[in-house]
Amino acid sequence: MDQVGLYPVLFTSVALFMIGAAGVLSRRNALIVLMCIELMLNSVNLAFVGFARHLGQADGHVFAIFVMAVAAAEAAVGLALVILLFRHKASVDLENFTMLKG
Amino acid sequence: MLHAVIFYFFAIMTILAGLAVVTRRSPIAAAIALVVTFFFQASLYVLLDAHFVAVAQILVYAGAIMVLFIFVMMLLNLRGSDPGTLPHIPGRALAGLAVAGLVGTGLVVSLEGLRMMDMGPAPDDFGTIEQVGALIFNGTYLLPFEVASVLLTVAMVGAVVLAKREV
Amino acid sequence: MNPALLSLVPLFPLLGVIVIALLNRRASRLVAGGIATAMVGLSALVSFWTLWTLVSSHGQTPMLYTRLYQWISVGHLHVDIAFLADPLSAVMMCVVTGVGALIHLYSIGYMDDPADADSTWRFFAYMNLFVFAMLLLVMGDNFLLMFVGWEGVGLCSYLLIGFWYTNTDFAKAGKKAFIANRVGDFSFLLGVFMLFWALGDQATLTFAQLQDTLVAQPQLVGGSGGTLVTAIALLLFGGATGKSAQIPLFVWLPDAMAGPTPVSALIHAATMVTSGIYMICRLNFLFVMSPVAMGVIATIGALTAFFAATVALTQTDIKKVLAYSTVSQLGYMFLGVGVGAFTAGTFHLITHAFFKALLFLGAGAVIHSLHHQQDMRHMGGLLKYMKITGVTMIVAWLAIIGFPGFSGFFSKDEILWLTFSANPAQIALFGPEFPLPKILWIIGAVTAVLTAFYMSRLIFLTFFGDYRGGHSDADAAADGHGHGHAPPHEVSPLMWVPLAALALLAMGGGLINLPHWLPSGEMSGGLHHFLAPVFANSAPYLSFDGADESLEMPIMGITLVMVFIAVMVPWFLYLKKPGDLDETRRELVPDLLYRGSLNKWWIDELYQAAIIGPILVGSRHFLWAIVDAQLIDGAVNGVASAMSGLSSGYSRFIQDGRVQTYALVLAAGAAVLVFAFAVGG
Amino acid sequence: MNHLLSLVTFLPLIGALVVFVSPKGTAKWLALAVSLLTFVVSVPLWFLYDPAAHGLAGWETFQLVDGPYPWIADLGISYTVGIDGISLLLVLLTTLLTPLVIYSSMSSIHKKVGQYMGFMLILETAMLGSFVALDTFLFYVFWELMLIPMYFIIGVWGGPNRVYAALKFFIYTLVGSLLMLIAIVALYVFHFQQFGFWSASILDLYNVALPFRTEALLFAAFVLAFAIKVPMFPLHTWLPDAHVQAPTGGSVILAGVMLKLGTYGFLRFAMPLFPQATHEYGGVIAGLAAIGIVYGALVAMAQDDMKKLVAYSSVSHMGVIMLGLFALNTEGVSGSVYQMLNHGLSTGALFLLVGIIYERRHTREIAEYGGLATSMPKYSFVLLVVAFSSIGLPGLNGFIGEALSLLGAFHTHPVATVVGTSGVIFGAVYMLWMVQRVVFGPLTIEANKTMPDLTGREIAYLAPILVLIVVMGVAPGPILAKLEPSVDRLLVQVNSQVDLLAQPDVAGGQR
Repeated sequence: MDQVGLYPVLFTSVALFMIGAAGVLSRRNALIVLMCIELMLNSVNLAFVGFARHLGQADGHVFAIFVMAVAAAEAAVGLALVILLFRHKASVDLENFTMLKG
Repeated sequence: MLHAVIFYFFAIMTILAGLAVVTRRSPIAAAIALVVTFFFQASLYVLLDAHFVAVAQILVYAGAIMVLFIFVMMLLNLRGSDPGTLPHIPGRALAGLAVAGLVGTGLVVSLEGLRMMDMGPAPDDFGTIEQVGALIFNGTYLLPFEVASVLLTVAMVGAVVLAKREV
Repeated sequence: MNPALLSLVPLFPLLGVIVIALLNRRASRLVAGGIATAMVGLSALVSFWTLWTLVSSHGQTPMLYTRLYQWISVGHLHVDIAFLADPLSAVMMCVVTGVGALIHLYSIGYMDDPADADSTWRFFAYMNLFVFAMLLLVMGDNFLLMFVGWEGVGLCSYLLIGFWYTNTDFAKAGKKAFIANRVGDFSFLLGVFMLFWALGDQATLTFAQLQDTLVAQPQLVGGSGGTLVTAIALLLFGGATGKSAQIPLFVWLPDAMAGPTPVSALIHAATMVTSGIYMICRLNFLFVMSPVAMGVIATIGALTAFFAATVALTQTDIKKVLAYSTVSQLGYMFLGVGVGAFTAGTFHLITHAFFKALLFLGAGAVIHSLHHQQDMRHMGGLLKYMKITGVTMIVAWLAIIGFPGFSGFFSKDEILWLTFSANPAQIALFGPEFPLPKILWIIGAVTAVLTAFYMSRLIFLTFFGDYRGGHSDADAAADGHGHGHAPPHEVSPLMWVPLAALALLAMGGGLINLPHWLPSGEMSGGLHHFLAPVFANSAPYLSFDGADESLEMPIMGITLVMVFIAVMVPWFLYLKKPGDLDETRRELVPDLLYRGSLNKWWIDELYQAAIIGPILVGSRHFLWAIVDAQLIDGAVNGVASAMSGLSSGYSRFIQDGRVQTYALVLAAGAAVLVFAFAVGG
Repeated sequence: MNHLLSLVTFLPLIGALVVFVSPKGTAKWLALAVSLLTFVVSVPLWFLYDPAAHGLAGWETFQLVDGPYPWIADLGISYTVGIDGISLLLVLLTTLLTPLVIYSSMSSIHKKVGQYMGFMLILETAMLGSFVALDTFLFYVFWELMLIPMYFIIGVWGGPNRVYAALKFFIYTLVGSLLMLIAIVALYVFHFQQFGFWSASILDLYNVALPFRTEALLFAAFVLAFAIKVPMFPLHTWLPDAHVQAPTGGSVILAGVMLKLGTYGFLRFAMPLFPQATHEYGGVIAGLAAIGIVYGALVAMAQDDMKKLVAYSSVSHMGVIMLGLFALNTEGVSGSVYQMLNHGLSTGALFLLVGIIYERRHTREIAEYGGLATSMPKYSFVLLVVAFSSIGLPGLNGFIGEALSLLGAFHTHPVATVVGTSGVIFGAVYMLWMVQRVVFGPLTIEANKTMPDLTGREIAYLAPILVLIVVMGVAPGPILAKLEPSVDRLLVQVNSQVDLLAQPDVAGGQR
C-alpha cells in the first residue's frame, strides 16, 4: 500500500459518501434510503481504516467496529419503522408520507 | 506496482457497486448491489492491512444487516416500486451530490497539512485481531465497547416493540 | 375731549351688531335699520367731536390715545388693544362714520323688497360690523389691530356681497372677493414680518414707536433706498393692491357689484377700498425711504386708472361702470400718494368718498325705482321722473369729471399738478433722471378725459333722451315687449335725503383744501396744514419743484378744454343723433378694441386659465390622485404585500412535509459550516 | 408630593372599568359623569400652576410633580408625573374635549355603547398620561396604550372599510414608536455609560452629551416616530383614511388631541434631548412642514368628502405648528403651542359639525348639501364661525396662533415661511369653497329642506368651543402668560448645548 498513499483512499470514501447522500435525498423507496445510509456509514469506515493505516495506529479499526455496531442498530430500528409505515399506508414511497406539512 | 493496480481496481468496483445501489429501480437488485459493495470494501480493508475489520465487515454487514433487509423485503413482498412515477427526484439528487461534495472537499482540503505521500510498510501484526482486541479490552476503549453493547440491546428491544402487531 | 371716549367710536357699531343679532328676526327693517343708523350716527358725532378737538387745538394736541388692555405679549412682540386719533385717523373716522351714517339711512329705504323682509336684520348687522371693522382699521395704533380691521372688512364684504346667498353667483363673487383680499393679506403679512425682524431688539409693531425708531435710525432697514426697505414697502403695497383693488388684484371689485347697492356705496366706494391709501399715508415715513417703491406705487396707480377707465367706456350695466370708475379713481389716489403728495391723495379720497357714494346711491335709487333694472340701455329720460335723484347725480357727475368749483376739480387737479411737478428722484423706478412724473401726468390727464367721457355717457344714457325701458301704461300694452311697470317714480325721502346731503358735500368738498392760487386767505390749503404734522417726517425726502409755478395754470387750462370736448362727444353721440348706437360705434372704434374693453380685456379669463385652473386641476389629478394615492399609499401597501409574498414563498418550498427536504436543508447547513471552518481556518 | 395629577390621569381609567361593567342604559351617562368629574378635578391645575415659580434646572422646571415612585427600581425607571405650562394647557384641552365628545357620541353610537365609552375613557387616561409623564419609559407605555382603544374605536364603530383604516393607523404609528423605543434604550444606555447610574427620567437624559453622528441618528428615530403622529408631509396618508372611517367622536379626539401628541413629542423629547441635531436639521423639518402646509391645503381643495377635506386641512394646520416649533424662538414656539390649542378646538368643532349633518343625512359628500343657511340658520352660523376660526381670521383664535408661529418662523427659516404663509390663501380657498357649497346657494335637494336645525343638546356641546374660540381670539393674555416661561425654559435647553458649538462643528468628536 506504500505506493498508493492516503489520497486515493480518501477520494473513494468521499465518492461513496456523495453517492450515499444523493441516494438518501433522491430515492423515494424507504428501504433504498436505508441502504444508502449504510453506504454512507461504510464510506466513513473506509476513511477510518485509511487513516489508521496512514498513522500506523489501530484505533481507527476500533472506531470502524463501533460504527458497524451503530449501523446495525440503526438498520434494525429503521426497518421496524419501515414496517410500521407500510402497515399504515401499504406503501413505502416516501412521497405519500407528508403529514408533517406545515 | 501490482499492489496499486489491485487497489485501484477494487476502489473503482466499490464505487460502481455503490452507484448500482442508488440507481436500481427494484429494492432487491439494490440490496444485492449493496452486498457486492460490502465485499469489495472488505477487500480494500485487506489491502489496508485491516484484516479484523474486513472480516467483521463481511460478517456484520453482508451477513447480518443485508439478511435483515432481504427478510423485510420478503415480509413486505414488494414487487419493485410502482411503475408510473420516477423512482427518484432528480433535483434533490444533484443537491445531495453538491452538499456531500462540499463537505468532502472541505474536509480533504483542510488536511493538506498532512504529508500524504508514502505510508511506508506496515508493521507485521498491524490490523490483526490481537492488536484490536488488546486495544479494546485493556486499552482505552473498554467503556465505549460496553456502551455499544447496551446500544445494541436497546435497538433490539425497540425494533421488536415497533414492529410487533398489536396483541 | 377725554381720550377714553375714543373707544366709544368703534364700540357703538359693535353694540349695534350685538343688539340686532340678539333681536334677530324679531327686528323689522325699520327697527334694525334704525338701531344701525343710530349707532353709526352716534359714533359719527364722537368722531366729529374728536376732529373738532384736534382742529381747534391748532397743533397743541397732536393726537388722542387710549389703551384698553394688553392683547399679545410674547418675546419681543408687545401689542395692545389701543386706539389713536391723529389728524389722519380723525379725518378718516369722520368720512367713514359720516358717509356710513348717510348710507345706513338710505339703505333703510332701499331694502324694502318684501322677499328680504326676514333677513334685513342680517343686512344691518353686517353693515354695523363692517363700520366697526373699518374703525378698528383706521383707529388701530399697531399693525396687528389694523390687520384685525383689515381682514374684518374683508369678512364683512364677503358676507355682504354674498347677502342674497341663494344665488350661487353672488356667493361665488363674495368668495372671490375674500380670496383676492387674502392674497393681498399674504403679502401684507410678509411685509410686517420682515419689518418686525429688521428692527432687531427695538422690534415693535406700534406705529408711533415705529416712526420714532425709523426716523432716528433709518439704517435699521438699510437706510433710504436700501433693498430691504424697498422689499418691505412693496410687500405692504401688495396688501394695499388686494384691498384697494389695484392691478393685479382688482378683479374682485367689479364682481362685488353682486351685493346690494348700499353695500357697493359704503364698501366699494367710500371706505374699504380706501384702506390701502390710508395704510400708505399712515406709513408715509417708511414708504418715502424707498423711491423705487414710490415709483412702483405711482406707476401702478396711473396704469390702473387708465386701464379701468378704458374698460368703463363700454360697460352697459350702470353699477359696473361705477365699479370701474372707482378702480380708476383709486388709481388716481395711489398716483397722488405714489409721487409723495400724501395730502392730495387723502383729499381726493375724501372728495371721492362723497361723490362716488352719491353716484352709487343715485344708481341704487334708479335701480330701485326700475325694479332691479341695471342695464343702461333700458333707461333714459329719468330726469323727468326722478327730479331729485337726477339733480344730485348731475352734481356728482360734475364733481367727478372735475368741473371747476366742484370738489372733484380741486382734488384731481392738485394730484395732476403735483404729479407733473414732482421731483423725478423721489419716484426713481427707472432711475432718478427718468422723467417718470411727466409720463404719469400724461396718463393721468388722458384718464381724466376718459372719465369725463364714460361718466357723461352714463348720465346722458340714464337721465336724458327718451325713456327706453317699458313705456308708460298707455303704450305698454301696445308694443307688448315693455316691462309693463309703472313709470319710474321718485324715491322715498329716506333715500333722497342722504342723496341731497352727499350732493352738498360733493359741491362744497373742495373748500376744505383750496389751492394756493385761489385768493382765499387762510382758508386755502386747510387740509394741508391740518395733516402736516402727520406727514412731517416724509417732507424732507419730497420736493415738488420739477416744473416752475407759472406752468400750473396753463396745464389746468389744457385739461379743462379736453374734458369739455370729452363731455360734448357722448352728448352728440347719444343725444343729438341717437341713430343706431351699434352702427355708429362700429365705424368709430375698431371692433377688437370695443370687444376688448367690453370683456375687460379678458383679465378674468386669463387668471382662470393661468392660476386658478392649473391649481384646481393640479391638486385634484396630480397631487391627490397620483402623489397621495399611488405614490405614498402605493409604497406602504407595496411593502405590506411584499412581506406576505415572502412568507408564502417560504412555506411553499421548504415547509413541504417531506423528510428528505428537511434532511437536505440540514445537510446544506452543515456543509456550509464545515466548508467555512475548513476554508476559513 | 401632591397626588392631584395622578388622580386626574387615572380617574378616567377607573371610570372606564366601571363603565365596561355597567348596563347599557347607564353606561353612557356614567361615562359622561366621569369625564366631567375629570374636567372638574383638572381645573384647579390651572390655578395651582404658578408660571413665575420656575427654576432653571432639575426638578423645579416642572410643577405639581408626583414624586419618583420606583417602578422598576434597579433599572432606574420610576413613575414620575409633572406638568409645565405647555403640558398643563394640553391636559386641560384633553379634559375639556373628552366630555364634549362623549356627550356628542351618545346620540350617534348605538351598538355596544358601554365598550365605546369605556375605550374613550381609557384613551383619555392614555393621552393625559403621555402629557404628564416625566419618565421616558412611562411616556412610552402611555404612548402605546393610546393606540389600542383608538384601534378599536375605528375598527369596531367605524365606517365601511374601517378594518383597513384601523390597521393602517395602528401599524403606521407602531412602526414609528418602535423606532422611538430603540432610540430611548440607546439613550438610556449612553446615560449609564456617562453617569454610571441607570435612570430613565427625562431630566437626567436631558444632559446626556452625545457625539454628533449618534445624536443625529437618535434624533432621526424620534423625528420619524413623531412625524408619523403629527402627521408631516410624506407620512400623512393614514390620517384621511382613519378620519373618514372613524365615528364622529373618534375623529374629534383623533384630530383634537392625538395629533398634538406628535408635536408635544417634538417639544418634550426630540428637541431638548438632541439640541445639536435640532439646529442642524431644523431647516429640513421646517421645509417639510411648509410643503405639508401647501400640499395639505391643495389636496383639501380637491376633496368632495367633507371629512377628508377637514383631515387634509389638519395636515396643513399641523404644518404651521411644526413650522412655528422649529422657529426656535419665543414667538414661534409660543405661537405653535397656542395653535395646538386652536387646532384642537376648531378642527374638533368642524368634525362635530360634520358629524351632526352626517347623523341627519348619512352622507359626507359636499355635493349632497347646499343652501343649509335657509333650512338650518343656527348650524350655518356656527359652521361659518368655526370655518373662519380655522382659516385664521383675525379676532378669532386661529389668527394669533398662526401669526405668531409664522412671525417666529420667518426669522429662522424665511423661505420655508414664505411658502408656509401661502397656505393662508389656500386655506381660505378650500374652506370657503366648502362653506359656500354647503351653506350658501339655493336649497335644491329635497332632503335638505326638512333637516332640523341644531337641537339643544348639540348647542350644549358646541357652545363651550365657540365661546373659547372667541375668547382665545380676543384675550390670549392669560394663556400666553402661563405658556411663555415654559417655552423660554425649553429654548434655554435647546439652545444651550449649541453655544458650546460656537467653534467649528466637532462632528463625531467625543464631547
